[in-house]
Amino acid sequence: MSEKKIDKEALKQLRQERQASIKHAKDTIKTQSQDIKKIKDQLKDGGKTVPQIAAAIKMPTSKVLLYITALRTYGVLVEGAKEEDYFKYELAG
Amino acid sequence: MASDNEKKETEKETAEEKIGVYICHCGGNISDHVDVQKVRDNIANLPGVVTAYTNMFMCSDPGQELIQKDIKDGKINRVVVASCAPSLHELTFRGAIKRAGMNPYLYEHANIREQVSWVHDGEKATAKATSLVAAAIAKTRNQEPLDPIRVEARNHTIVIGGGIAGLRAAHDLSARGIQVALVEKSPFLGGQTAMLNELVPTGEKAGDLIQALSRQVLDDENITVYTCTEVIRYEGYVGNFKLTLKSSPPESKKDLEKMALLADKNNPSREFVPFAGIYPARVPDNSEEMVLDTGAIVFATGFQLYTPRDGEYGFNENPEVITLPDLIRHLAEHPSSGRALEIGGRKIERVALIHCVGSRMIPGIHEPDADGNLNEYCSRTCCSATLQAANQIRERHPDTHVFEYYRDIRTYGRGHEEYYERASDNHVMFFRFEPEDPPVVERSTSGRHPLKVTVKDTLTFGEELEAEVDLVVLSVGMEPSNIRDLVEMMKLPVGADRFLQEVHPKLRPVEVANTGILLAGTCQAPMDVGEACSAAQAASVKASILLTKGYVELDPFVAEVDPEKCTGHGLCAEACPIEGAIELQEMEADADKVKRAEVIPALCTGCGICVAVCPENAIDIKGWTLKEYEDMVDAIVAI
Amino acid sequence: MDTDQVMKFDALIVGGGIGGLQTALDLADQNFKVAVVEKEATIGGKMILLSKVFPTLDCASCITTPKMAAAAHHDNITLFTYCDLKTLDRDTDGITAAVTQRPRYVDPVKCIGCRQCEYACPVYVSDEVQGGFSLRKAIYIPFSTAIPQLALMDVENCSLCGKCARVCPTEAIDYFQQPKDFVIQARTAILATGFKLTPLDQKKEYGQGEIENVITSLQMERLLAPNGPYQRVIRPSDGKEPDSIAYVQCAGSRDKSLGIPYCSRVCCMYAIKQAMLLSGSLPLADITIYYMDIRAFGKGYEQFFQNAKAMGIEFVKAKVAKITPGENQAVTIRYEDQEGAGGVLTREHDLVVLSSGMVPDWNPMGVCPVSIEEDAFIKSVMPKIAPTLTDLEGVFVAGVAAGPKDIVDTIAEAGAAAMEASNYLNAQKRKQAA
Amino acid sequence: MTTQANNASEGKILILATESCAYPGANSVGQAHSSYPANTYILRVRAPALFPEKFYLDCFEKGIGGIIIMACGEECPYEGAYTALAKRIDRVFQMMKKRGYDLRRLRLTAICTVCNRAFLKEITQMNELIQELGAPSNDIEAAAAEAAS
Repeated sequence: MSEKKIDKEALKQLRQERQASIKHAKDTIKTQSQDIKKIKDQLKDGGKTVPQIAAAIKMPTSKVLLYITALRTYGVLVEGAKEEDYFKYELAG
Repeated sequence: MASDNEKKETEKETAEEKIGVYICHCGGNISDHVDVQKVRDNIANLPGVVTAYTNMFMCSDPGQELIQKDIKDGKINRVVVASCAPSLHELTFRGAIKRAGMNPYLYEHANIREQVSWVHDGEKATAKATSLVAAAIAKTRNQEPLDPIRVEARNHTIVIGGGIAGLRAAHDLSARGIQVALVEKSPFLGGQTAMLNELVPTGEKAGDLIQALSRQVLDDENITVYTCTEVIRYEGYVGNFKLTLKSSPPESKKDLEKMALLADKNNPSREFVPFAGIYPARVPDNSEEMVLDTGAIVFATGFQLYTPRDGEYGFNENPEVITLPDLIRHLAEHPSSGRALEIGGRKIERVALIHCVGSRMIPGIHEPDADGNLNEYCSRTCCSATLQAANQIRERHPDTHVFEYYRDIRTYGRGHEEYYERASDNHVMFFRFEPEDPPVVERSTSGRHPLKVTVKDTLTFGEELEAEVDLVVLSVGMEPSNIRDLVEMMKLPVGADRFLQEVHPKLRPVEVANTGILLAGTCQAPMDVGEACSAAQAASVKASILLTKGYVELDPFVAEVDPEKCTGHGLCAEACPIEGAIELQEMEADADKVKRAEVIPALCTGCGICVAVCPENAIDIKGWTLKEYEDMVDAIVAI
Repeated sequence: MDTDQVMKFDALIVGGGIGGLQTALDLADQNFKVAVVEKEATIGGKMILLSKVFPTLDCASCITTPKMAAAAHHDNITLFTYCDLKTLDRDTDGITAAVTQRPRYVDPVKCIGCRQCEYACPVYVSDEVQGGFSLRKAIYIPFSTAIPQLALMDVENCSLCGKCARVCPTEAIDYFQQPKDFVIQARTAILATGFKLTPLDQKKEYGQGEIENVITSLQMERLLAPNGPYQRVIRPSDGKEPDSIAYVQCAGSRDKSLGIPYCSRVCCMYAIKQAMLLSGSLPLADITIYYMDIRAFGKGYEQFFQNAKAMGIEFVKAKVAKITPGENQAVTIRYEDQEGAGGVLTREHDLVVLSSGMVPDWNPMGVCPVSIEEDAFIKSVMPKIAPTLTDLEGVFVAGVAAGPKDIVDTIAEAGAAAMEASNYLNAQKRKQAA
Repeated sequence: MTTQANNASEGKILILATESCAYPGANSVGQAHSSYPANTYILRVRAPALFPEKFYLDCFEKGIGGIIIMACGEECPYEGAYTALAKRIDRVFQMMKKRGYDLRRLRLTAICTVCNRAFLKEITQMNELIQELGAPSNDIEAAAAEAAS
C-alpha cells in the first residue's frame, strides 16, 4: 500500500518536472486523434486513395500517407485495390 | 565417447519416456488468445506425458526451476516447453535442463506465440496450440540423448603460398601459438607483391614490407618454411588433415629468371631482391617427398597477371607495347631524372596507358582465351596503379606526355582518389571509351612516333581522336594462379571467375565448404596488398577458432547409419554433396565381408539428402529423424 | 568507487553493427570474454535496416539476424545496448572505458517484448527506423528483429498517461529509471563505430533535404525492404507508384564543396542493386542512374553491373547540377551530359534517390586518444600489412570506422581486427606468465 | 483407413519451413500480428532435402490437405541441398500424378526471414485451394472416376 502511495507522490513530481514535454505530447495526441478520426471517417464507406482523402479533408497528401502508413503498421487499416497509380486504403476487419 | 556402463545407464534412464510439458501464458500474450488450461488438459493424457503445467512466465527463473525440480526429482526424462519462438528461448531451456543434469537434447520447443496466439484467436488458436504441443510430445518420445561431436584438432596449420597473404597468415597463426608450415612453390617468398615498387597510397616500398614480414616469419621457430615445394596429396578432415609435400629443383622459366637476379648479389639469402623476393634457402638438388599432419589449411595461392593475346592492342607485334608491370619495373630500376622518359635508349615523349586489359571483359565483345575463359571481373587494383605510374612519369619527366584510355576510373580506396586528382593537376589527358569501341593501336606512318592510338572518345561526345605515341602500356588484370591440381585434389569450389569460391561472401567469407580449409587473399578475388592482408588475418582468426581449443566441436546433428539395416546400396554416398562424408566401407558381419555405409561426422553437414535416398531407411540425422517428423505429422492429423 | 560497477573483460568492442559483431564472435569463439557497447537500443547497425545486399541479392536481415542472435546467445559475449561511451583510455593495466546506459524506462529483466505497451500508447512519433516514412509510438520496440527484444520509452514524446504501465503483463514499465554509469575494464579494444550518411543539408543544389520525393539511399532501402513502411515502393509525397526513378551518384562523395573528397565505395553498387530490385517490383518504371564513374570493383560486382545494364537500367554519365521541385510533385533534374550530344539537359522523375556517401559516426576527440586522418575516419598506422592497427597500442579498428567500405570488406576487416586483438591478448598473457 | 480420420484433417496444411529462412519468416509474420488461417502447421526443418518422396505421399494419405515447402532457395546454407530438393519434388509430382492427386497440393517456394507478404500469399492460396478440393482422397476418387468413364 505505502509503496503505491510513494509511487503516486513520485509520479506527481515527475509530471511536474516534465511539464513541458507532457503538454507537448498531450497536444500531439489531440491533433493526431482528430486527424486520424478524419481519415478513418473518410474510409467508412469504402477504400480511398491518399489524394482522394487529402482533397476531402484538406490535409497535405504526405501527411495523410504518413498517418495511413502508421495505421497500417498497427493493424487499423489495410491496403486495398489499386486505382490508376494509387492504392486505396480500407479499414481493417 | 561414453563407456558401455555409462551408455547402459543412459539407456535405462531414457528407456521409458516420462515427458513433462510446460505451457507458458507469456503474461497474456499467449493466454489471451489460447485457452492454455484447455491445451494442458487436452495433452495431459497423451502417452508418455507424466506432468503438464501452465505457468505465467516459463522463461523466468521460477519457470525454469519448475522444470529443473521435476528433473531432479526423477519425475521426467523428456521436456516439452510451449511458449514463444525457439530462437528466443530454446537455448534458455536447453541450458536449464543441462544444469539440472539432464541431456539438453531430450527437449522440444512448441512455438505457440509467434505462430499461434499472435496470428490466430479463440477456439482455432487453442486447437492449433494443442496440435503443436502434441506434435512436440510425439517428437520427444523417440529422442535420444546427443552430445556435440568432438574431433581432436592438431595445433598446426599449413599455409599454401608464400606471398604477402601467406606470410601474414603464417605470422599471425604462430603468434597465436599455432605451429605453421609455409609451403611455397617457387624458391622465393613475397609472391606478386615482390614485383611492385611503391605501394598506393602510402608510397611504402613493397620490398620493405615483404622484408619485415619475412624476417618475422623466418626468425620464428614455430614456422617452418618450405620453398620449391608443392602439395601433391591430400587426405583427412578438419583437425586431422594429412598432406604430402614434394620439394624439387625449380624448373619454370620465371623462377629461373628470378634466380638469375641473385647472381649479382653477394649474400642474397633473407635480403629482399627487387622483382624476385626473399630467397630464404638453397634450392634442393633432388626431388623429395614428406608427409605433414595438420589441423587446418590456409590457401594463399595468389594470382597471376593476365597475358595479352598476340595482337591485343598491338601486344607482341610491336616492341613499343608493354604491360604496366613492365613499366613499373622500368621506373623502379631507372630512377633517372631526365626531362623525358627513356626506355632502352629511346626517348618517350608521348605514352598511352590503356586500362582494363584482361579485366571487365564482356561476352560477345571480347575474345575468350584458348580455354574459353573471359575475365568478366574488375581487377580492382589497376586504376590506382596506372594513375600512380602516370603521376610518376609526369612528375619525374615533365617532357613526357601521358594519355590515359579508361572506361571508369575506380580509385575507390582510402587516399586513392587523390591520385586521380593529382593526375589531372599533372595534365594527364584522359580519354574514355566504351568496351565495344576500344582504342586501336597501329603503327604510325608519320615517322614522328612509332605508334598511333585511335579512340572514339565519349568525353568529347564520341569524337574519333588520334594520338601518336612512343609507348603503349597495357594495364593488365589479375587471374587466379594455376592451382588446378590442388582444386581437383581437395575438391575445392571454384566460381565462374575461376577464383576460389567462399561459402558465402558475408556469412562465411573466408571459408570453403570443406571445413578447415580457409581462403587468404587473391586466390579468392583481386585485392590490393592491404585487402589481401586483411583477408589473410580473417582466415587466420578462423583457423585459430578451430585449433586453439585442441578440439573442434561440431553440431551433433549429423547423419548416422544403422548398420543392422544398411544393405550397402551406396545410394547415400552417391547422393551426398560432400566428398567423403558418407562412404561404403568394408566390414565384418557374421563372419562375412560386407559393404556398409559409414559417416565421417566431421565432414557431414547434416543436410539429410542421404536420408531421403536410402531405400532401407537406414540413415537418419541425429536430432531430426524422419521418424520424429512422421510422428509429428501423425499427431497433427490426429488432433 | 562502487566495485559492483566495474566489469572486466578481455576485449571491449565499441559498436554493435555487423563489423563489431563479427569481431566479437571471432574473439568469443576463441574463448575470450567480450563486451560490446552499442549506442542504439538494438544491435545490428545499419545492415539490419537494408533490404537486400549486393551482389548475391540475399535478404540483409537473413544474413544479419543469425550473427545478431549468435552474439546475443554467446556465453562469452555481453551486450550493452543503449549505452554511450564517455571515455576510453589505456594505461599499463589496459583499457578503461566509462559507459553510461541511457534509461529505457523499461526493466530489461521483466520485459518480454510482447509490444502490448506499444499498441496501447496513444502518441505517434516519427519512426526513424522506417526512414521517417511511418510513425511509431512513444514506447516501442525498434523493429521486429531487434535484439534485445525490449521496449524503450521516448520520454520526450511521452504524456505519462500510464496506459503502458497498465497493460504491461510483467510490470516492466519504470517511469523513474535513471541513467546508469559503469566502468568496463578490458585488455584490448576494437573500434567498430561505423558510419552515417553524408549530410545533405548543406548541399543547396540538391534541395537541402527539403524537396518532397527526393530521398536518401537508406530511405530507399526501407522502401524496398519487405518489412518497410509501405511494404511496396510508392513515393512518400502522396503514395503514387512511381513511373520514373532516378539515382544521383556521388551525392556527398567526391565532392570538395562538402569537404568530402573521397569515394564512399558502396554507392555505385547499392544504386545498381536498388535499381535492379526496383525493376523487379516496378517492371514498367524507367530507372536512370546519373554517374561519374561506375565503381564495381569487388568480387562479382562488375558482372552485377553488366547484368543491370542488360536489364535496361539507364546509365547516364553526367554531373547533376541542380535538383528542384517539378510539376505534380515530380522532381526536376538539371544535369551536364558528358556523353551523347552533351550540353545541359533537364529531366523529370517521380522519385529521386540521392546516393549518399559515408561519414564517420563517431569522433574520438575528447573520448579516446586515438588519431583520425584528414577524412575524419580513424587513422590506420599500417594500412598495408596490418590495416586494423591504430596509433594507440592495444586498440584496433574495424570496418567503416577506418574508412568507407562495403559489408564484405567490413567483415573481412572485422576478422583481421579479431586476429590482431587475440594475438595482443595472447602476448600479454605470455608476458604476465613470464 | 477410416474416412472419419480423413475428414478431420482434410483442411490441414503442413508447412516445412527451413530453420534459417522460412521459420524465422513465419515468426516475423507473428511479430507483425498479421492473421492467417489457423489450419497451418509449421514444422521446423534444417533442410527439406531430408524427406523422401514417400513422406509427402504418406502425408496426403494421412489426410494432410496441402504441403508448402518453404525453403531458403538459392541461399540454402547446405551445399547441393536445394538442387537435390528441387529434383526430388519433381519426382514427387510424378508420383502424385500417378496416384491421382492434384499437383497443386504441393508447393515449393522460397521464403526469407522477413518475407511476410510472400508467406501470407502462399498460405492464402493453398488454403483456398484445399477448401475447393476437399480431402486428398477426393482427388483419387475423382481420378478413378475419370479413368473409368
